[in-house]
Amino acid sequence: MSIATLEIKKGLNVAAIREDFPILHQMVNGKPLVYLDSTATSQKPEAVIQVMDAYYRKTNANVHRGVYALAEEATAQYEGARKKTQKFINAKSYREIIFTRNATEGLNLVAYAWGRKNIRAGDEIVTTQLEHHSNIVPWQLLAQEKNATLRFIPVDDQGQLRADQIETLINPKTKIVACTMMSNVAGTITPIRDLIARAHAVGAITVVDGAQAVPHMPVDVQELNCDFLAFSGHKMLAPFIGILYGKRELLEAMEPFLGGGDMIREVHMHESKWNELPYKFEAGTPAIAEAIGLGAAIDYLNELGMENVRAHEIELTDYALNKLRAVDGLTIVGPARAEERGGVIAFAVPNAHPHDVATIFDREGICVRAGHHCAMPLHERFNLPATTRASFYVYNYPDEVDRLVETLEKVREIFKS
Amino acid sequence: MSIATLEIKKGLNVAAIREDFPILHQMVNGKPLVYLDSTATSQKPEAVIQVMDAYYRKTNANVHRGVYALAEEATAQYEGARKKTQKFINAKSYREIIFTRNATEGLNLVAYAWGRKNIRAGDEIVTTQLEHHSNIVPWQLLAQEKNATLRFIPVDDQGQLRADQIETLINPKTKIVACTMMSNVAGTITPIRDLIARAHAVGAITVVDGAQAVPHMPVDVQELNCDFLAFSGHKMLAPFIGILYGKRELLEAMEPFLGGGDMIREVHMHESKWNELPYKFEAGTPAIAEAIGLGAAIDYLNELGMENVRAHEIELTDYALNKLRAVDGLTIVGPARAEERGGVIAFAVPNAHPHDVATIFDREGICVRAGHHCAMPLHERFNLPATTRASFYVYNYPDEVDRLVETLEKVREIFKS
Amino acid sequence: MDDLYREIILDHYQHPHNHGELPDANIHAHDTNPLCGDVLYMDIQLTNNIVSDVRFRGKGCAISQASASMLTDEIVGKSLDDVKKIDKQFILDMLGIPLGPSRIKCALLSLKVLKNGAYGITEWPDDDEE
Amino acid sequence: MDDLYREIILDHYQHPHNHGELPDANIHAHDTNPLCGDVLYMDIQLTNNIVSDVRFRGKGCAISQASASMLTDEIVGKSLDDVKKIDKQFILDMLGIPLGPSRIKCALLSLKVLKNGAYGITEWPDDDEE
Ligand SMILES: Cc1ncc(COP(=O)(O)O)c(C=O)c1O
Ligand SMILES: Cc1ncc(COP(=O)(O)O)c(C=O)c1O
Repeated sequence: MSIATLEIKKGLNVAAIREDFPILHQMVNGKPLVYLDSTATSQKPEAVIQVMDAYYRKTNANVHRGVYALAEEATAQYEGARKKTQKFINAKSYREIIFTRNATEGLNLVAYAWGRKNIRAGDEIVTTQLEHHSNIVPWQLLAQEKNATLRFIPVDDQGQLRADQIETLINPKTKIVACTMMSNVAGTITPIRDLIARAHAVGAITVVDGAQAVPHMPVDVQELNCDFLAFSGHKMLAPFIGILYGKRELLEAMEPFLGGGDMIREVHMHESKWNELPYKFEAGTPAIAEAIGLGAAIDYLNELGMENVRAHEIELTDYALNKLRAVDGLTIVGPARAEERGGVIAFAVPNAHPHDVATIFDREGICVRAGHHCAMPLHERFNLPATTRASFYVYNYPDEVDRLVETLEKVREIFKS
Repeated sequence: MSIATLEIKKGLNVAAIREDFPILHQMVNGKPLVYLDSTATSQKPEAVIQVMDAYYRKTNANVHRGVYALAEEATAQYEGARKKTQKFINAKSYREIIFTRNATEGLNLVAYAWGRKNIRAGDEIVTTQLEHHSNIVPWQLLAQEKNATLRFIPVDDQGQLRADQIETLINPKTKIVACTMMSNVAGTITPIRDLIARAHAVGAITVVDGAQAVPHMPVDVQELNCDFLAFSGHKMLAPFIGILYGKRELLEAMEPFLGGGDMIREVHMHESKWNELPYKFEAGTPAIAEAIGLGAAIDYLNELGMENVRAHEIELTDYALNKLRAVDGLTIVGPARAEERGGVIAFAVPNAHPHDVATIFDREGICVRAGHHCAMPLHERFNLPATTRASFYVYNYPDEVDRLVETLEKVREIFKS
Repeated sequence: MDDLYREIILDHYQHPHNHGELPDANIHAHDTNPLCGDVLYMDIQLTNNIVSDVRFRGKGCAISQASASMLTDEIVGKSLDDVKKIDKQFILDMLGIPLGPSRIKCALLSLKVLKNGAYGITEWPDDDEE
Repeated sequence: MDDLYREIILDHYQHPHNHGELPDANIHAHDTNPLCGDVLYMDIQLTNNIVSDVRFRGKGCAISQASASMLTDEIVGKSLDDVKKIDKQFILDMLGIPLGPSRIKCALLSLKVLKNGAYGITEWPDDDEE
């Protein structure tokens, strides 16, 4: 059943969607696969797999520099994907969409190309205790190099940013505010608009980590008014590619990050001139097939409707939170209400290490992740060395939550928790 | 016919190889496709296309951090590809193989993570007039930032490096020697061993651009004794991924380049500890499917035998050079003998602009590239604003050279050259 | 002969009109095509806001050079306001040949340079929706 | 019950042997498992080159903790040379359960720490071919 034949009114027709994801229909350790790790990486629908396959079979050529038919077609598809991405997040111009390797590279690009030029000793950079390491380490490296100070907005017991700290922490010394829109552990949807407003009021730029938000809810960069937004294709039904949105004025004023082919207009032995945006920031041969796959993934998500994706995840998360709260002794990280969080639930089982928990889940064919999920400071905040994490996407449904909860009972039995 | 069924003795069974490349069997502008642009990017065999397709349909999961079956399998395949790459270039350890976005990123990684730390005002960096922009611009940016001097080894009329200049240019002030093993325009195979020996004699490190050499001839990093070697998967039958080899001692001593997930061991709010090699330099989710595709491409090339690949290209280049030399008035860039060059021939047609030449080729279904091929300084050296370039790989054969030459005659007729 | 290179295009390419320079002209503009490194310079003499003379020079392909030759023919005698109104379609109609996306860029290089000159800017604001 | 978590493993996990510290021991070693952030400390008292006492502590999963508990039992009374001979296969046999690649790392954390201590290094040289 193809997605196009469905009439989706509210929420999603998950049964039909599942038909589009070949990987889901397999047995693992003798049990039907239950994939609850989309926060780490999502699965890909037929439409995405096929568009890449077709690219390699019919179109493959290097972009931008060829005048022959294959190269023209590859370029048209590659640039078409950029326009789709632009529209998906409502950027003003396709020139504001830079393809990177992943969200991490996007954040580092800002830290290098904007940060290295604009940060001086004594300046402050603000991030939060909620962040993924990708939105901490680039700023640590920058702060260290420039003798700047890195500050963290703390998190309350519910996994929400402490609103009362924002005004003090984001102050006239602040030059960069880097914050996630949605935590990949606590699920927290942050008050990103307040942070952006405050940052702009003190003259700081804002770098939003959209790695979890963009795949799971409508995101409009013009409405947000953020300066940069980084996210990853592989978490939104697409292949391994990253996207960095940046406001055009800022990107224009920045020096390049990586040097090489395609990002230049002229190279002479002792000086070079940079290419126009976005190419100035895309050095070397880009991930062409992957960009085209991203375009197909965006088409797919648009067909579902991001409002519906969000509604579906709220529903499923609400169902899961209620079931999990009934499990004795479980610690659940993050906000209480599904509306305040994404479709990700990290939890700790008494006496059982997350690694062991995940292994027992694996025996049941259930994919959950165990560890610090690249968010050690957040785990330190909650005094948890690690957690087990289940996360949902468009292809998950309540029966899978039931299997999660049943298996949790088995874990508790083994570990007498 | 599958490649495995062939008995290849010397040279290649091109007819059989062509069966493995689906893209080649199509008509373009009513003519059978002739793909002569592998220097820009190569085509992919079934084995590579299928392994990626299978990955998305059966295995896709994020690597390194999952204990469930899919993640274990994805990690095994991803790390398996690293080992294949290690063996392919005969690196001592898999820890010396870093997956990057492309060759360009690999070169920039060295310029940032080694260069920014070790280069001081007055130091000299040596590159050559032959280079692709990717091996010029990163050093320009570095030299500019550190007030170092960038020097170029000049090229003689044959497109070979001026051996008499090496000793003066690489001197005790030199800290980095960055040179290609094979030019993507002149085809020149450089005296890279001499350069490396001289560089080490004066205490400089060597950064070899292997983007053209690694796909087309046997390369052994231990025999070369280079410190770094960067190359690109997409030019060697593989998808969009890059590879940076670095000597372990150097990589160990370097600070990280990009910060984020996977490259850390511990992140705390105010300090972090880096992961071991090669992960220290692989921040964020890597290109998993692409690495696996690279592994399949290496298997394919190994099956052909890199010696045979090289022999085939010498033969075809020799055939083409002879035919092209017979075309009146044509300027052919680069060394005269096929043994001294890779399978790439850039030429200029009197009175006809390369862009127009390539368009006329396109009308005949022939893919050639026109422009400066990201090597403006080399074109300036030869006083050519641009050239038309034809390049060969394992799937090309003499009939295609004949079609190239016939079409050249047509070009000359139109432009009265 | 290939219809892309019909006689008139080749003729303008091999014998360009208005080729050369006007060092004392009121307007000097230039731009490059990053795809191939082609460069085009245009000197425009305005007299009472009318293009009284124009010259171009540079390096480029038959399409870009013929387009410049034909375009400079077109603008002599036109007012600056009329010059500003010249658009992409005008150029494509003027050339009258089928062009793929990358060759369209060649065809439009002369228009970019003309606009740069007419508006007194160094880069022609692109249409994000193109 | 899942056979991975057979009684003896759970027993060592829930009631570890040789747990604690020996602040005055001759050897102090530790290492972490970057996959999960687990950390293990081991204090080893050598008397005449024989392990006379050992304690471990840290945070980790059942596999890594049981492995440390069982391994410390094994080494008491062994000479340093014999300790150096302990290998991966010894640990896997000792645990006697099937393990996937990532859980093998958990099982081997205690061995890594022991080797670090025995060889007086901070990181156990890995086998590039593993
Ligand atoms: C010699 C040489 N170096 C570097 C590169 C850059 O490779 P990539 O675009 O894959 O980064 C190329 C590709 O054109 C090349 O030919
Ligand atoms: C919130 C958040 N930020 C950043 C990242 C990094 O994404 P990538 O690994 O694709 O660079 C992740 C992925 O785990 C994430 O969840």
